[in-house]
Amino acid sequence: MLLIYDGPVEVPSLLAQWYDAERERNYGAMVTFVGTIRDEGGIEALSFDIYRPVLERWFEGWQKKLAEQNALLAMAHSRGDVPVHQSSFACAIFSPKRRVALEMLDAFVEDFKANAPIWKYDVIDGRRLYAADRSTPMEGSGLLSAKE
Amino acid sequence: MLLIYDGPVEVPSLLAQWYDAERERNYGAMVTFVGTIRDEGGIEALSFDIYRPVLERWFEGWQKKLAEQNALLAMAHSRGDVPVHQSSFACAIFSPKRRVALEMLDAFVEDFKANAPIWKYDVIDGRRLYAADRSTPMEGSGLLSAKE
Amino acid sequence: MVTVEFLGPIGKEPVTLKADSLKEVARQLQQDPDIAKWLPQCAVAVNDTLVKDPDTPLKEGDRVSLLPPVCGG
Amino acid sequence: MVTVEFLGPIGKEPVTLKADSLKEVARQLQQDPDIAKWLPQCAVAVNDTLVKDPDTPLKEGDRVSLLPPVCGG
Repeated sequence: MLLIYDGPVEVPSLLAQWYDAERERNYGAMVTFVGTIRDEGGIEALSFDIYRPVLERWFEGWQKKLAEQNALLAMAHSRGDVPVHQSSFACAIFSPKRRVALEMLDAFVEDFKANAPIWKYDVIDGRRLYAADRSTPMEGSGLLSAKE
Repeated sequence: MLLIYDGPVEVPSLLAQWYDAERERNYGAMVTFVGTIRDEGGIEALSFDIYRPVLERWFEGWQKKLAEQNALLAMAHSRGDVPVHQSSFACAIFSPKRRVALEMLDAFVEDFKANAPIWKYDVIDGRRLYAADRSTPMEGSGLLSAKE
Repeated sequence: MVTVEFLGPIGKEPVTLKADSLKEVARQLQQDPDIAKWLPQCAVAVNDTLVKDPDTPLKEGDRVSLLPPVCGG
Repeated sequence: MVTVEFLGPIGKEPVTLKADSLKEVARQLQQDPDIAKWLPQCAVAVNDTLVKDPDTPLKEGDRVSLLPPVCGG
């Protein structure tokens, strides 16, 4: 399940919903990661652009990878502005095995950071500034920069 | 924070409580692990004994270890019976850095399994049977078995 | 003709080009300095599938997307 | 005198022993086959602090706890 929120992710209700939906399905282990906007660099908020078609393909690839290990993935992310001390990202992995859950959470979050098509902006004095210094070129970048 | 529940851990309200308590404290990353009783081996429930004084010292050691990395730890565990498809264990780690959060969650949960003074019993036909085959001797076991 | 769109912070309107391969798209985009500076750091999708091969052929109506450096979460 | 308590599944009432070290506790517990079988797998706490040294001295009133194999979660 991939959810896009306009604005902050409502973490408590979302985690409750994910937990309740899977509680009877014999998974044994649930792990979650939640990202909350830190008050730093004088920002009021962070803001996000998402390119949904590529995000969905990337997400489906992870769902498939996890399904091969009998594990289940859910994720939510914000689009637009998320004020300081509110959350922009949450994910959960359910697995019958705790090692799978812990290892896949780490791998999923790191790949999310490196390859999910989401762009971050600092919001300072109402202006939206691309967070270039914290951004990572996606796998395979530079394809169009080679000269003949 | 270490919470002991008599019976199942109330996961949605607990995660909400932990999230809300720390949301404004600039942690950035929250990770959680939840353990839910799997329906297997014909059990009705699992049941737990806890030796609280040693559990508290073990937990304080982890709190200190995490505090050195500016991270925060919360944990809850059940005592007594927890029916199938209810949860017996939850923990959360808050950190300004996602790598610390992810690595410490893994390390904490593994050490919890190996060294937290908690004993598990299968409940089958109302009888409580020690889960010897799934249990691990704590670090330093065997101290009293050496002959002079 | 193919359409090229510029995602996220690149902040350019889509353009339409005559090109039968990504290499030809690359050659044309490299002419525009505002776009050229992004190219070393951009991933590329054709019709929303990421591609790795600059020799990927294009056909009439294909949509090429440029994805600059990301930072979700 | 020291008190020895048996935690979790060992299922024995506490006993009181005359002993001035863990080694002496070990020697006495090894006499009881029902307890002896648990000893290779038990960790030991003195007054709720885990100890690793069988030469740990004991004083009047100390409490020794035997912790058999664990499985939380």
